[in-house]
Amino acid sequence: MEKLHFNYAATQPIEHPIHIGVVASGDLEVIMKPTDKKESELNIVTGSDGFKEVWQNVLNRFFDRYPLLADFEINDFGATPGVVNLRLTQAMEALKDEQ
Amino acid sequence: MSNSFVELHARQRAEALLDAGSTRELIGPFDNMISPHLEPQNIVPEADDGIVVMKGQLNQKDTVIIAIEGAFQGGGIGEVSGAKIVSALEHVLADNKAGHKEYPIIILDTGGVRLQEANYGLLSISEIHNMVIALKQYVPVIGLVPGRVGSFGGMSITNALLSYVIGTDKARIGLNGPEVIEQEAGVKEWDSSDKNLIWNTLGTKQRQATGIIDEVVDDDVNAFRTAITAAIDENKDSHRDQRGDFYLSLLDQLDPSQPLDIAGYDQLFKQVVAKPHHLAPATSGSQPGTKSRGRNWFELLTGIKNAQSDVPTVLHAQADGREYVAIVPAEDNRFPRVRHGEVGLQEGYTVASVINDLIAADADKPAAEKTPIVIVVDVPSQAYGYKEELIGIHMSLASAASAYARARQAGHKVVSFIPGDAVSGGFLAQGLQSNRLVALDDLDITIQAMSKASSARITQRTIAELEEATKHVPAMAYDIENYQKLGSLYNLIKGVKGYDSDDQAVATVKAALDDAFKSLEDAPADLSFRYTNDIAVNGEGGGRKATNKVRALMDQQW
Amino acid sequence: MSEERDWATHREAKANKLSAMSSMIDGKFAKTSDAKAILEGLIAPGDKVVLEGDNQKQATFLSKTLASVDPAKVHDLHMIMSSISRPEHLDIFEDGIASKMDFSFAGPQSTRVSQMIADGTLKVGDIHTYLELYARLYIDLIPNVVLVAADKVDRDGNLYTGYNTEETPVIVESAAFHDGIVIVQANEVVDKLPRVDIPADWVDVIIPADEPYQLEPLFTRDPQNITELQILMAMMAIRGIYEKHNVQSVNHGVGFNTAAIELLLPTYGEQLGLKGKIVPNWEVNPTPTLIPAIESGWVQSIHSFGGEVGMEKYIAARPDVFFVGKDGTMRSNRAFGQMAGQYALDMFVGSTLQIDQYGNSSTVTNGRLSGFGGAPNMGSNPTGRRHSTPAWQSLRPDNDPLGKGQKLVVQMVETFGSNKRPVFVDSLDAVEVRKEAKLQNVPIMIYSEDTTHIVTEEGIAYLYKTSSMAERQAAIEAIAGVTPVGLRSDPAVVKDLRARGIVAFPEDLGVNRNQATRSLLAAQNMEDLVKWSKGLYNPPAKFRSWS
Amino acid sequence: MNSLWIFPGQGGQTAGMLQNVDKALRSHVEELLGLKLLDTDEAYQDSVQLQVGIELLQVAQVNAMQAAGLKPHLVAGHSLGVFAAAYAIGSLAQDDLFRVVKRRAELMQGAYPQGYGMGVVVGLSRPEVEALVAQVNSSEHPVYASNQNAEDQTALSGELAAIDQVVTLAKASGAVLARRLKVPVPSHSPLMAKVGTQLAAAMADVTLQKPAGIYLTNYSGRAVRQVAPVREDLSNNLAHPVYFEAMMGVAHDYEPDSIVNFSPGRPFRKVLGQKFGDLHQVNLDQMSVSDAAFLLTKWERGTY
Repeated sequence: MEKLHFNYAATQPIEHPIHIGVVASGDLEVIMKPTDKKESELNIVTGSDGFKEVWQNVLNRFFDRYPLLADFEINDFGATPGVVNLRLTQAMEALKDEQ
Repeated sequence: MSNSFVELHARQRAEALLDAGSTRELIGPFDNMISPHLEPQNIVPEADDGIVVMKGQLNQKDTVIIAIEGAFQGGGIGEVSGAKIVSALEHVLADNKAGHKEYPIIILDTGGVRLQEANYGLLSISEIHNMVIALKQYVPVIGLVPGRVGSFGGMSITNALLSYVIGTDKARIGLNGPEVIEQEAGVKEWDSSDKNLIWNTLGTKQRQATGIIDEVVDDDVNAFRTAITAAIDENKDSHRDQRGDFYLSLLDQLDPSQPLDIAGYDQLFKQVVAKPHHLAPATSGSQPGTKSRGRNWFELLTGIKNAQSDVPTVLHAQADGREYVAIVPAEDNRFPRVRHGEVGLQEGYTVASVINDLIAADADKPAAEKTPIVIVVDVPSQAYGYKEELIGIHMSLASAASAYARARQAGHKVVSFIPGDAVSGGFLAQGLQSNRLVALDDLDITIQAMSKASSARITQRTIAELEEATKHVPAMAYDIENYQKLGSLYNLIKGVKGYDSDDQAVATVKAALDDAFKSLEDAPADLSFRYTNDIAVNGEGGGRKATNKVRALMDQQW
Repeated sequence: MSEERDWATHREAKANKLSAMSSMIDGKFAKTSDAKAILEGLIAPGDKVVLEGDNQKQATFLSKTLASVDPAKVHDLHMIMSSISRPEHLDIFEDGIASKMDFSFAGPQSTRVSQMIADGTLKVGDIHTYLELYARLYIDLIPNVVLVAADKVDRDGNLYTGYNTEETPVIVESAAFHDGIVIVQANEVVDKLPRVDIPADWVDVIIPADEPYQLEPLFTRDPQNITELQILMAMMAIRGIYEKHNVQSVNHGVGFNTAAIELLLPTYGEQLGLKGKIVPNWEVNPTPTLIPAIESGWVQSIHSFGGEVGMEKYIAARPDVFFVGKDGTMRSNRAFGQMAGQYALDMFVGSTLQIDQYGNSSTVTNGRLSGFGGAPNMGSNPTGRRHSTPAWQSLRPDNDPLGKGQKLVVQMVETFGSNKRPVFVDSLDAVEVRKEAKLQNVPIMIYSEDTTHIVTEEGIAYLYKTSSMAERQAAIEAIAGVTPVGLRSDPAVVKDLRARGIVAFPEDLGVNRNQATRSLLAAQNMEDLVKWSKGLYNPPAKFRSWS
Repeated sequence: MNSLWIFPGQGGQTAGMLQNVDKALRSHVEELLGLKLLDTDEAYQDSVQLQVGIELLQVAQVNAMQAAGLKPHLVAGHSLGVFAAAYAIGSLAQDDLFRVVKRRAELMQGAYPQGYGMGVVVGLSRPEVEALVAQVNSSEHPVYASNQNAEDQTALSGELAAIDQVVTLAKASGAVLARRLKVPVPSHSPLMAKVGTQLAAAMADVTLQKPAGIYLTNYSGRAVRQVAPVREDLSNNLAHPVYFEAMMGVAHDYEPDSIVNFSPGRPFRKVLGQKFGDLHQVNLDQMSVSDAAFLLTKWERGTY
């Protein structure tokens, strides 16, 4: 297990909290909560050690495309980058649908 | 097919069952109520700790759904998840007592105790059992076992206690997983790689045919809604925890030395005629019985030398106005899997018959005059065997747990005295339904949810690694001193060991029991002592702090 | 003119060989126990030998017998096999019985093939596409002996290959009409065949096999194992390709991605109102995951390369859809299937293990020379084709008066494979493998120029719309996730590509990611497929649903 | 039965592991070698005690399996395990095995006094590790990429300081894990060439039989059926990487229907899962030969 922390400059504040996913094998849960901060802050607990760079790459790409401003909590049980991206974008879409 | 219920996760399952727009989740993922025990053991937690509690309406009836997430840690029950279930059920009970009809539905998708929080899990599950039994007096408590995990371990006992259970053919129900039986009893007893055998034995089709589950429906959301509605409307209750006479009669006809296959069992099941079973109190014999700490203390406390009984593994007798019950080893016992003191098919049902007889005898007495019960706990485990699972050993354990809980709820004071081992399902049946636990401070006592060998295999560690990992973690420790740090014990008796028999030791224990019973005067008849005492609330070594946090938040959000 | 040339040397040689073995052959029939002696007598050193190792059906008895012959008598054979599937297919090289191999597919033996080529134990003629291999049986790889498998034979020697006919006809014909020797292993000798698939006249020797030929359920995918990512990709493909291009005829490669598409047609496809509008005609093996689409009326016709274990009864009960003989069993034909794939289909959808930065793809990875199945034929654009369909026409360039349409060739991949290694790479492992194995060509499965679309969990790259290699690379980078290739992607360029419809993300296609759940599948497990088939589908034991 | 038998090398030994070994066999070996086997943690610090002990355990298990009527189609040893593998497939005789193993252990003891050993890198491909090794390796500070135990798991062998340098580089290059191993000898690298030569000489008069099945070689990751490559593997494997990942890849092509993992320990759980999925396996470290035979026989009958 490893804990990771990231910050991203982001421009689109969210208004409601959102939760997606389950901490099942190869899956993860993503929680986004509204924030007053200027940057998105991510706290990640991952079951797979040694993938900090991969996380950074996945998040770079996500925030390039969807600069959501929120507090992120992520609990990951060995998801592939594709699944991580799926859950992040599902959360993004669910927020959009609520609006 | 396309409206699958099984494919859904816990939260979606709750939402799918409840009427659209009626739902409200309690202690949800934004409440930050995660398990404090997982991260220190390098396990990734989940924000809802794998339990979804959701209020809402099902066909316009007020309903509370408690859904276990089978995909998170195998649906294992730990401290937070257990406390969420227990506190929700308590509120449902309170609401119903107050005249507000509210229907609890538990979605079981669980392997039982979460091994990383084993000691908390076992306590929580006994508390769930207590609540289910209490609630059934007011409303049917409906269980769903959709699969994939099914319902195993201590939660299979919950399964047996529920009023009415609905499943799909993607679920299995059993006390011990085949892997554990293979580990404990050898591959010839049960080959855990044999999926055909596993599904044919534990799958819901077989379970329905032999009364372990009530209804099997298609994997479809609407099929579940329809079946639940019918169960509620018709107030269905299969009284699965009170079939002792049937099963004891069945066991009378079984030759445990011969192999039993599914067809053979089905045939036996069909031809059994239930006859009443009552166990006479133990009497003094000429030959000593198989030595054990449980027998030692049963004999010391009742004054019966070489106690013997018609069921060699179950001793009970009254002394000093108290009822003493012990499960003991018997080296030549008819059932080979309980020769070392394990709780097997016969033991659970027999203990239940003893307690049920006592409840009936004292039914008309006021609570203060009902016979107090001392459970002498020395159970190395439940019985591990193929026949045990085929017949449904979890039902037997449920009968015992139910009997003790109903006795306590009826006003009998129940104290468990622990001079020996207190492990797993054996402990759930014989000990954990008491409202006081009193133990000897003896490091030879093993107290846990699973044997070391099985735990090592399931968590893919060596026994040495397991011991190292659990030594300093009360949530997982195997010794009584660490167990005390959880706050679950009323008293840890110093200076007396399991095989002591001197007068001073006996006097010390008797005094401790007297003290425990005295403390029960005017005390609640529930299990709340375990999480309200000082160690539980304030203890540095763990206690039940998270339990209390969950309870407070549930009170607030309910 | 001097002496009259003998124009029938092949025929005479064949007759001599057969008559030398006449004591062991009664009519066309030989005894099982004489099989080794028959092969030693009829196969000469250096012969070109076709051993029937199809995709699914294996002439197991004959291949084991061949591996047992005396290398002093039979050696240096030039083997021609569409599929190297069994250990003994390679043992014959270690023992010197054979030395050279022309083949198409070596999936189940790919590690050993790779090693044996590197060690020089096995010399490769070519790694072919199926059609090239079959075609060359008639040009410059005309076999001396063919070893094939039949289901049943009658007393006259007619063959019933039935459901699993596959490539038996194309192999037998190449030998039968050029004085090669046709040796058949038969599961069963019967008085009356259900039907004749190969006439007795083409057959020389029949040997009853000691056990039925091996048959693998290669095209069965348990819906239980389909993931949400695969469902999302399938949703994108249906919206962004099937619907957009009005695709009428299709071949699906084998895999979970295409299984997901098949299982979404009756649910998601129905929601989109596409039923009756797309994909009525299929060239595909009778894959069980198509059952729900067939049952709900999506499919008009299916022609198949081969059979699939467990589908026999279902197919027999659906003759409107499948190609079924009067006897009630399906007839498959791999050669015709490949031909249809080249010239008749609108679209091929497949998957791969690696795609390079330019869009070339290969299933050959380090240490594993797997060759190819049907993909290179199905997944290439026959430029001579001129029959047009709306889908074919929709790929026609706007700016070229002589321009013509193109077959849709779609690759569906997750950006990372099951081994957690990136699928998108700068350079294919196949390039290295070519050097190690000293191959003429880099073993590419589908060339970039033929690939019209790539679908990943991130989106679709419409490669056919790109106007330069740089743009093609940028389009690939945009959907290549966090692979080395994807990391080069420039957000500004992605924006432009999306605006121009060269790259589409789910939201650009109207695909809702939150709808991508397993509940959307028409069947979640094998049991569901059996229910859909009304009990006619009988899954092999290893696919029994355990939940 | 088409079974793959796998024999691990050092690493999983535990004190007391010889308790259930056939007593007659044990005393025969002790007499043959003039060596008292102690079977304690302290004794297993000694190469000879350790290597002979492990091979005795494996041979005893092979004998018991064969007595139960079971035999392998494929055998794979890892490092020291090659000897029991060659024995199980009928190539190497029992007494020869113990004599050679003792000699091997003695030669290894004298080979490198201090400052040499092994490491491991997880999460990089072999070519990536080899590129890092090339940056560090020199004649004064030798280090080599050695055993390939899984696709993304490469061992290092050489001078400890050089191994540490590669470990540092590997971490910087995105390795999931890179560290030194508790192995006091730079096994499976050219640094052991001399031991290989000496052992080959010691083996010159040992007769080997043609394997009765498929033998998977450490040094080349090949499936072989002849004596010469078996001899090469037994005498020289210390000087070559163990290409275990390739061995399992080739084994897979033979479509085994079961795997038997011999003791001690169970080091290959992960790679076997990757290569063989849920293929039936038995683990003699966790179950008796009688239980294993029960399962293998049941699987062969197909009654499951």
